[in-house]
Amino acid sequence: MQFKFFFSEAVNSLFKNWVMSVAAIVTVLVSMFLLGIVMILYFNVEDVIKDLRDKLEIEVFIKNTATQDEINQLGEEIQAMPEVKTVYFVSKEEALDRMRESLGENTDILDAMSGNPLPASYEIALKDPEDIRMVAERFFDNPIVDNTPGSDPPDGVKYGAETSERVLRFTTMLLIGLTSFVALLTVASVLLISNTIRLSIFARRREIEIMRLVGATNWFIRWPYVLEGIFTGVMGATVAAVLIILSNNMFSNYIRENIVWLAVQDIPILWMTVIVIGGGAIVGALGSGMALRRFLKV
Amino acid sequence: MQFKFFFSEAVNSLFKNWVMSVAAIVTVLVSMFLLGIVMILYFNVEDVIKDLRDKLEIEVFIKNTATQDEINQLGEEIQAMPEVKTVYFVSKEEALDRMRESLGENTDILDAMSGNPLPASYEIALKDPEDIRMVAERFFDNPIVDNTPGSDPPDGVKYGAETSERVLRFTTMLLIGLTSFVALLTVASVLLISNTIRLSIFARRREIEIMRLVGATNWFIRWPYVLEGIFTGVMGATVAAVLIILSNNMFSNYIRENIVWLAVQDIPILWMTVIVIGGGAIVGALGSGMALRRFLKV
Amino acid sequence: MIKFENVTKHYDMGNVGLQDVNVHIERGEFAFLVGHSGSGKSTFIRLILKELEPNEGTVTVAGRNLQRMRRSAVPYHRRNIGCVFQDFKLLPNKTVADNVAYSLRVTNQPARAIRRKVPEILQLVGLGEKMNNLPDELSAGEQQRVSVARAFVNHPSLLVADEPTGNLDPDTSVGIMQLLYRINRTGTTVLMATHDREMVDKMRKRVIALEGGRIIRDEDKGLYR
Amino acid sequence: MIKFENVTKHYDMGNVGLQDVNVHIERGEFAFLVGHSGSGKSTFIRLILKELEPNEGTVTVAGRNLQRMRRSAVPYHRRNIGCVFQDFKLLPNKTVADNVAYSLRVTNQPARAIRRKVPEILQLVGLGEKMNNLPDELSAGEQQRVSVARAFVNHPSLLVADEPTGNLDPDTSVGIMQLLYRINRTGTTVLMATHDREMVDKMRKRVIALEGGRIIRDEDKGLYR
Ligand SMILES: Nc1ncnc2c1ncn2[C@@H]1O[C@H](COP(=O)(O)OP(=O)(O)OP(=O)(O)O)[C@@H](O)[C@H]1O
Ligand SMILES: Nc1ncnc2c1ncn2[C@@H]1O[C@H](COP(=O)(O)OP(=O)(O)OP(=O)(O)O)[C@@H](O)[C@H]1O
Ligand SMILES: [Mg+2]
Ligand SMILES: [Mg+2]
Repeated sequence: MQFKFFFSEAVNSLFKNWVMSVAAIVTVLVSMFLLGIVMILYFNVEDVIKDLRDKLEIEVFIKNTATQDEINQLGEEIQAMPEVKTVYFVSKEEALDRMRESLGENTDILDAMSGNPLPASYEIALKDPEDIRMVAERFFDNPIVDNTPGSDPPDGVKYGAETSERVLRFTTMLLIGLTSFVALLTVASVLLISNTIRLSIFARRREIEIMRLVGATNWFIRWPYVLEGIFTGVMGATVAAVLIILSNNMFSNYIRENIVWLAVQDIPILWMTVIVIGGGAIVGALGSGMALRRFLKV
Repeated sequence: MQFKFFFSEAVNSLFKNWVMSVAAIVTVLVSMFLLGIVMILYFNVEDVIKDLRDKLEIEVFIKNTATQDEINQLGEEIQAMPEVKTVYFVSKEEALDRMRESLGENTDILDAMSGNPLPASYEIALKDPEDIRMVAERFFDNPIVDNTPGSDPPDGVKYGAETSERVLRFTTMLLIGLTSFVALLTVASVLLISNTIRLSIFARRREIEIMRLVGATNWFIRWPYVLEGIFTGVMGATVAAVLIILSNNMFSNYIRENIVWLAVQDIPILWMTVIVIGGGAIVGALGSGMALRRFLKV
Repeated sequence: MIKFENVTKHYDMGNVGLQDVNVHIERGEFAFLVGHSGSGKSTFIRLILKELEPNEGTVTVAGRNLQRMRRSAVPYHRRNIGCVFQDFKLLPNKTVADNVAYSLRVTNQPARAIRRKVPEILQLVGLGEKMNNLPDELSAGEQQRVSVARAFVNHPSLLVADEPTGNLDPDTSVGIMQLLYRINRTGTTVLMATHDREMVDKMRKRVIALEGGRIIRDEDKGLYR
Repeated sequence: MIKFENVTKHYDMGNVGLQDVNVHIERGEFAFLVGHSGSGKSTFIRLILKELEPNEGTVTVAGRNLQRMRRSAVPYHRRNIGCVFQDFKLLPNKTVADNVAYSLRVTNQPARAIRRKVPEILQLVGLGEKMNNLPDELSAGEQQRVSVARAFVNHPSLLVADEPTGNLDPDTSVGIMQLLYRINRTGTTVLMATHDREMVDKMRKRVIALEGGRIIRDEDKGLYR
């Protein structure tokens, strides 16, 4: 192993074939940058989606006829369910307060009401929102739960049947879609980068042929090219990482200033950088290695 | 002009340098495919956003003390405003019906109400949702409009102040974001494609030098390469277009089956195809042309 | 036909190509360019083709000052010169026939004429059988003969040949020399850089000898020495 | 040292490279390979290097049957052969010195030895001044001499040279021939394909003549004819 020689060969080659080096670096840069941007998007959307899903909850309305014991017992049963994350009891009074609040100044309606017709309820948040239908169904036949018979799903157990299905499906699809896009982009990046590296090695096939003819072993030929591929990958990826970080900062600042309510996920920047640069190095090395196979006839 | 010769030169070159041709075609294919997918996304999101924005409307609640004449006059005034697209009058009865409907089976509240406390209102849709605040403000001082003084924005004129601002900002940002991404991807595609073509011409610089030395004019040299670039672009783009159409169909079928309520925009497929293929041809031609400049020293 | 006036060509790295060269080759002449390896013969020829620019002095070919020639006129200038390159300079992706045809195509000759002339000239250099081979599939001497054929096919008024027989055996060399001689007899000016002592001594034509980029000898009916 | 047994090499397109060749070159011999352009000399040499595989027959070099040699052993085989290529085969992105050094580097020689040997051998072929030029910046003859230097530098036990003086003037050629002769005297087997009649006739060594891929003559102390 003549590491110093291979190293200087790789560096020289980068400079001597600068047209091809620049082309390859630009390709790495562009594809990695795209990938990074989409990954940031992915992180953010994933976060928003999690938020959204966490907000899906079951409301169990309790008949006015239920006794305090029955209510407490139901609460304990709910608490004991393994799928349940949190339970919150809304008394009749709290329900009325909430309604008043939501009506704002238009309290004419409430003033016109006699007494408090609103039922008490349990608000249940689940560990996994996908279980929402299953858990909700457990209350359909409960005697103290205010189920309006015949309607399906029973109105007494509110779990936003339609809405939650929509939200679940939509977010699932969004996640699948985004994940596929990230996967697609990853494949595309690898394809584009190894493509460019292949071209740049193809352009030097005579050189490789000569090296073979003067008695260089395959690994002796390969090392400098693989190192060159790694350098190319690292250089492109480093610039890409810098650009990604800059755009992420710009982007999240913009959102923080303009859309205060939208949570901006703090991306694990260090990890991203490591992954992007490491990925660049690996793709560069593999790209060179694969491209060489053809000319080394291994 | 020896078109036949140039044509056969270009075709031969495509086959003889098939490694480089495949590389270039793959690059066109991949970048154009990505671009197409993102453009489809763009179309769909743009559509959803339009829908969402169109749903933003102003509700003008009318005091119970207003006379029918005053109400009619207000209606005409609204109709006359240039920003207004449609106006819809909601009578007190319709308001009650709507409330009853939205409450579902929980009509206890309504039963508890005496008479009809709900006000009549005008629902106004605007041509450009961005004008919503401006238009809404015109009603703040109107004597027959039920403005609760002191509250800001007045409750009588409902235009979802906070919500509409949010929706407007969010959608605007989404549009800007997506548009920038499409622009970014377009630039990236052009960069990647011309990069690959530049490399493949760089690999043949000796060939070009020889042509110059035996007395070929610059255009005589250039034509076959430019044609080759066009063919490369068209081939890559055609495959990309086919893949885009296929994925679009799959994608929209999936959505139609799974998420019935989400409108799937029918993409103007023909136009997309024309644009993608035309774009491929242009980028191919320009890529070759630019790459040659260096070696033709023009 | 060819006039060098005080021509100096220095390469980067301080390599001397030509140094203060003055020479005049008349229309219809046959001249040999001789000299040691690295003495500047190829540099001389590349200046005629305007492949290089001199640092000083002017090169005039067929009455036209190359240093004042517009860039767009260069291809037309080169079409009037048939050139055999020392490293052949064949287009690697074209068959032998297409390589030769290319220099007819650039002058927009009709396809009929091309189909007639190309096999004719290839026969002449003994490559009738290899018309459809690629340059890579030829021996070095065969490639050299393709380069020779390409230089002839256009019937240029000036023929410059850089070592056109370096990779040829004596018999084949004589054949090529006879061809050059015949072409010269039809009025074409011929300038040939060569190391072939036998040939030069036999032909007794004008000999221009270079050494270190300078002309050290210029004799009519000279010998290689 | 070199043994061809019933070797036939046909290229695609029906071109005949070699046809039923039987020849044996002993260790320490000096042999010329002559023949017309396209007669199969380079094919012969490329078979020795295992750059090509014969269609039939076997090539044995230094006692090893090349057709049975494992792929991974080929580089080691080639290191024992110094080869001057007809088209030089220099690495275009390396300076003259680095080109020569490369064939030392592949054998893992220490940097000190490389720094000593390379200038020495380049001086020997008259390129002491051009060490740091790229091949593109050299005249054809100079490139050829770099190829010669690279073949020598390793002190191989077999030296094959494909027309090593094709681009050299007679004086320089003589210098190179003397070098080859000296090397042969130290025990190295030398096989040289050439068109240089003068040289062959002066040296009076073994001459193997090819024609159309067949050996038509094989004489000790022969002439070019
Ligand atoms: N591109 C270049 N850059 C730098 N130096 C060069 C270049 N081309 C040639 N030279 C140098 O210029 C000198 C003359 O070269 P030229 O090719 O004209 O020689 P030549 O007479 O043709 O030699 P040969 O007989 O070997 O072909 C040589 O010393 C060579 O090293
Ligand atoms: N790669 C190839 N494909 C097809 N035919 C080839 C190939 N290489 C050589 N040939 C043919 O094989 C024959 C012998 O070629 P070779 O190169 O051995 O000749 P040579 O004796 O070296 O000639 P020269 O003196 O011109 O170098 C020639 O007719 C040539 O056309
Ligand atoms: Mg020369
Ligand atoms: Mg040969």
